[in-house]
Amino acid sequence: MKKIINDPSTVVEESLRGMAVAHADLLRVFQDPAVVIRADAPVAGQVAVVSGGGAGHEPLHGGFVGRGMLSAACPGPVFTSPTPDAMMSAISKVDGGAGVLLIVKNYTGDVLNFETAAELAAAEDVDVRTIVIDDDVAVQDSTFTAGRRGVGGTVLLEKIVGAAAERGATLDQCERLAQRVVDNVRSMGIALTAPTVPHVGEPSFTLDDDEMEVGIGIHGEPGRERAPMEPADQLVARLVDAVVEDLPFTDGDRVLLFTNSMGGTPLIELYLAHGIAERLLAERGLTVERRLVGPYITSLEMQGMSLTLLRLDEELIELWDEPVHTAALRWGV
Amino acid sequence: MKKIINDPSTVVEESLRGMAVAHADLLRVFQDPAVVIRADAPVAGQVAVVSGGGAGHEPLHGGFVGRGMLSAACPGPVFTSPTPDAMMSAISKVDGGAGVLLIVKNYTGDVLNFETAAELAAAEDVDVRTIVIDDDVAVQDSTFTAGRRGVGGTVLLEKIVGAAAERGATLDQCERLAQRVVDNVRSMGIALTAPTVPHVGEPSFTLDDDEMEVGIGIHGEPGRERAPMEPADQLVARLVDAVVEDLPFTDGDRVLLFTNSMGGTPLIELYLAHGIAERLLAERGLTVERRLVGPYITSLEMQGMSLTLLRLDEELIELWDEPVHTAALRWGV
Amino acid sequence: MGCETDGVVAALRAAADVVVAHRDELVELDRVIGDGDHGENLRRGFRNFVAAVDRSTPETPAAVFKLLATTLISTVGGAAGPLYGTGFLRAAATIGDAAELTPETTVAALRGALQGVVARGKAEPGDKTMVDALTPAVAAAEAALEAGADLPELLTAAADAAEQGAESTIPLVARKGRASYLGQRSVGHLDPGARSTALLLRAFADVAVKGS
Amino acid sequence: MGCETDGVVAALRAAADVVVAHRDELVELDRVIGDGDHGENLRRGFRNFVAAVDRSTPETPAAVFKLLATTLISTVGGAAGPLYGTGFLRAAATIGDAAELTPETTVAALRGALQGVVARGKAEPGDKTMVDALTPAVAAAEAALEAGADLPELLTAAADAAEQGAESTIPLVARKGRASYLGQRSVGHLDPGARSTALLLRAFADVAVKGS
Ligand SMILES: Nc1ncnc2c1ncn2[C@@H]1O[C@H](COP(=O)(O)OP(=O)(O)O)[C@@H](O)[C@H]1O
Ligand SMILES: Nc1ncnc2c1ncn2[C@@H]1O[C@H](COP(=O)(O)OP(=O)(O)O)[C@@H](O)[C@H]1O
Ligand SMILES: [Mg+2]
Ligand SMILES: [Mg+2]
Ligand SMILES: [Mg+2]
Ligand SMILES: [Mg+2]
Repeated sequence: MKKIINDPSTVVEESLRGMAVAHADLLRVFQDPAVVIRADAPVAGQVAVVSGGGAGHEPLHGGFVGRGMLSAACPGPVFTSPTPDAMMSAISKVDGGAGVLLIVKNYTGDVLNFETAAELAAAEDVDVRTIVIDDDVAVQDSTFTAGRRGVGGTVLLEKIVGAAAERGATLDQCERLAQRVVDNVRSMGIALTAPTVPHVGEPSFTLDDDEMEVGIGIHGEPGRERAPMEPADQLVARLVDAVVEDLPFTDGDRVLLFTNSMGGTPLIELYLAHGIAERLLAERGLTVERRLVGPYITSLEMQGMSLTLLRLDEELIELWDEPVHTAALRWGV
Repeated sequence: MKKIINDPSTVVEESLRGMAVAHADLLRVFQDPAVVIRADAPVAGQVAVVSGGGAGHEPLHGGFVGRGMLSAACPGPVFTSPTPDAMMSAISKVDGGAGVLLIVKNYTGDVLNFETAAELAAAEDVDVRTIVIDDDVAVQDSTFTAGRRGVGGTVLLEKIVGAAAERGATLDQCERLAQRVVDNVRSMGIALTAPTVPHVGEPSFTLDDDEMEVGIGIHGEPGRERAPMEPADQLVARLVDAVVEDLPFTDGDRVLLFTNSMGGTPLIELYLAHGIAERLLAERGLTVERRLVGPYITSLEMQGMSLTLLRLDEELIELWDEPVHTAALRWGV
Repeated sequence: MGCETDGVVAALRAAADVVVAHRDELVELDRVIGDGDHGENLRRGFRNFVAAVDRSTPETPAAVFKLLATTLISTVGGAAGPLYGTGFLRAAATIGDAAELTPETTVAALRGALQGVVARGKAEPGDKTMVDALTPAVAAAEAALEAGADLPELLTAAADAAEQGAESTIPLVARKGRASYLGQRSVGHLDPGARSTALLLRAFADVAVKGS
Repeated sequence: MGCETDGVVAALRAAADVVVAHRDELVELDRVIGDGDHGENLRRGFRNFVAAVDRSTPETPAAVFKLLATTLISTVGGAAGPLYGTGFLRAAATIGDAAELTPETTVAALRGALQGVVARGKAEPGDKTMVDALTPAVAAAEAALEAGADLPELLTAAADAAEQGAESTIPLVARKGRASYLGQRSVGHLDPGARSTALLLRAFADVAVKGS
């Protein structure tokens, strides 16, 4: 394993230290438990939006902490859900009296730990709501299983709900809005290489030079299937088809297209893939109203990409366009 | 070679197509010759800042085209300088009558092609000036050699000169300012892996799992030396020492620290390295006034990083803080 | 003769040693069908527990399990943290303030642990989780109690059953936890959580046997 | 007997075939001490030239070289584009509107090409560049002319010298171009530009020999 680190056991702590000095204007970082909060938290009278999960998906979530997006993020160890006390500490630091919305990616660990945190917070009379995002179409959904993973849709969810909270929406409104985003967003990803988790020291899986993993998550889990590597046109079509047909998105829908790099895939390839996706969506009669292209929810240095589609309406477009001021996402005043 | 592409010979063209749809609000893309210009170009009475070079360093340069930074960028084939006619076409599209400043990274190919373009433009009575950036301390400088490479400093140069041009500085002022930036910026990089150029199909060099290349450029050239992989503390200290002692930066200097990923190194490692660099600079009595952390000048999917230091003064800080509105760099209104 | 507070602490310290010793094995199992952190997570939790018992001195067996539970919940994270945490919390609850663990209270504690894990994780036998190790362990312990076994015999029966239960997860398709994302590809691999459950029960049994 | 416009076109078409055939070799040489694009760049340029001569019909040998020069300048990029472009441009200038290339005009053209490359690139012999192939080639051509050689003999002498010159770059430390960034590590490798120069001259010579 070759990484720019000192010791696998201190990676997250040291990385957060660097993030703190790099973005002192935007956020404050606490260690043990690790919590990242927006510099001006708590914002009195404003709903606090809190998320978290294992580290290794940077810029998610810490890079989205700031005005118009997340109030706080709790990074766990690499690929490991943080613990309830970290979440509690985040909640108590950003609670502005208007309630707290927890954005939880649907993984057993994240769900169980946030569940406990929510119970603890409720016991302290904080009005807490939890929204679970599960947008990964690669996983068959079923009430008998852990269900679908939360992936790319999380970024869009955090941006849109954060904008609503910034605008003064109530906790009920934020919760309903969040559910609407969850109901209208779908994603799927592929991997060309596997990430190496620092404390594991070897790749999470191995792929030949002519193979790819299809339907991967963001934790180095192998995908649903292994397929021969294919040209970008086919590869992107595979993702577009799976995502579009799942919701389904239909002729005339207005959508936000999010073309995401899993970390190791460079922009030159990502823009190429994005162009193909735009063409394919146009052919299906979908109107791409907004787009996001870049490495926003990653799996360490894994090479690969994911496509996320969100069905838009006027309100969602407005909220997407609202100013956001974070380390990784920034526009508007 | 595993990449999300269709055909090595159409990578740049297809990637630019995706970039065009992704950022139609910011820029316009022309093909054959490939040119990226800001959406509102030409801006009458404003100095046009034009750069370019081989593709494969994204977001450099196209991602920096927009208000407050570049007026135009000419991407050549991957790692190959574009040709004079592409540069001419860029110049004629963005020339607003106040002259054109060409920002050229110091590589023989880039220098010779921009030289020819400048001659052609001058022949058409365009007031053209050329600034060559050569900030890579890994290369010994000498008038008998090709000299030093232009690397990370290019990003800072483009931002600062672009801000001045946006503010209405004259061509003379922009040229002098650019020279001041070049005189005060230094960089050095290391690589943990080699990039694979699409039309080559195999890695530019091979490294064992315990080796790194020290003093690399951004074209997959091997570095000055190969060294055993080392912990982040040593690795970053190696870069800090080389950069600081070259200018030299001295106790009391105010600096901008730019911690750059070569493409494949994820943010979690980059922030970790950035934190170490900040600590080491503080120990040397330097004050880090501004910082930039992320993959801004890359070498395809190469894993590695570079550090760039720019000595600041009030004017440079002011220009750095000026609004910038591009695909890759965005702040202010 | 039962097991008093010191014995429980000794058993959990031994369990901690086992977890540390098997860290890499659990990481490797989880790397294949999960995300490779199970061994790392449990080691972190049990090390914190050992540090905690070194500082405080719990009065009762229940207090020891409660300390373990809260430590796991607050330092392990992932799925295993809340699951094991809830399990040990329920175990503690069943024991109440009894001064020692008898075969009866031990069976009750094991049953409580299983109920806690199921209540939190909603997994059923056959879902390829730690439940597949814990369920047969509880049944075996109950049978041993029927048969009049003493604590070492009872825990040994539970550990044996847990090991078989863990092995039984190999052919299963995971329906819960991270491995469920693999669908059919999860077949043929031992579930890391089932393995860690078997390791813990074996550690308890060994201490009991040595102690007797 | 000299070489008229058709002969020059034939020679450059042959050179284009050689460049295409050696594309991978040149890429590989450049991958090791450069950035792996030299073969790709030259192939792009010469293919564009072939397309250009197919469309237009240059009247004179100079016009053919001028077309090649402008095509290379506008489609090759990198260092080799402007360097070869300038070289062929100067060669054209020395030829003027002569209807055919004689041994004399050929030597003048080669000398002009060398001067053009040096004027643009500022490289000296020993810097490990194409100049190390072109310089001895010019000298050999001049000597052959002295000795009363005809065009095929003259070009063959130039090609032989260029090949030796290219080989001579192997032990050199690069002082110009991308390879110079490697310092000592550039030693032991053939310079791609010197190699392509030798390939081009050999192609010209072969056509002349066949033609005679
Ligand atoms: N719903 C569940 N019920 C019971 N056990 C579960 C459940 N989900 C996961 N597990 C257990 O947790 C183990 C994984 O733990 P760990 O790797 O620490 O957490 P994570 O999956 O969050 O990385 C699995 O091997 C499985 O035995
Ligand atoms: N200053 C120079 N003078 C003469 N030839 C040069 C000079 N710099 C580079 N070259 C030649 O150009 C060749 C590299 O060409 P190419 O790979 O196409 O361009 P680039 O180096 O821009 O990728 C080198 O092998 C060398 O022979
Ligand atoms: Mg985990
Ligand atoms: Mg090149
Ligand atoms: Mg795990
Ligand atoms: Mg080259």
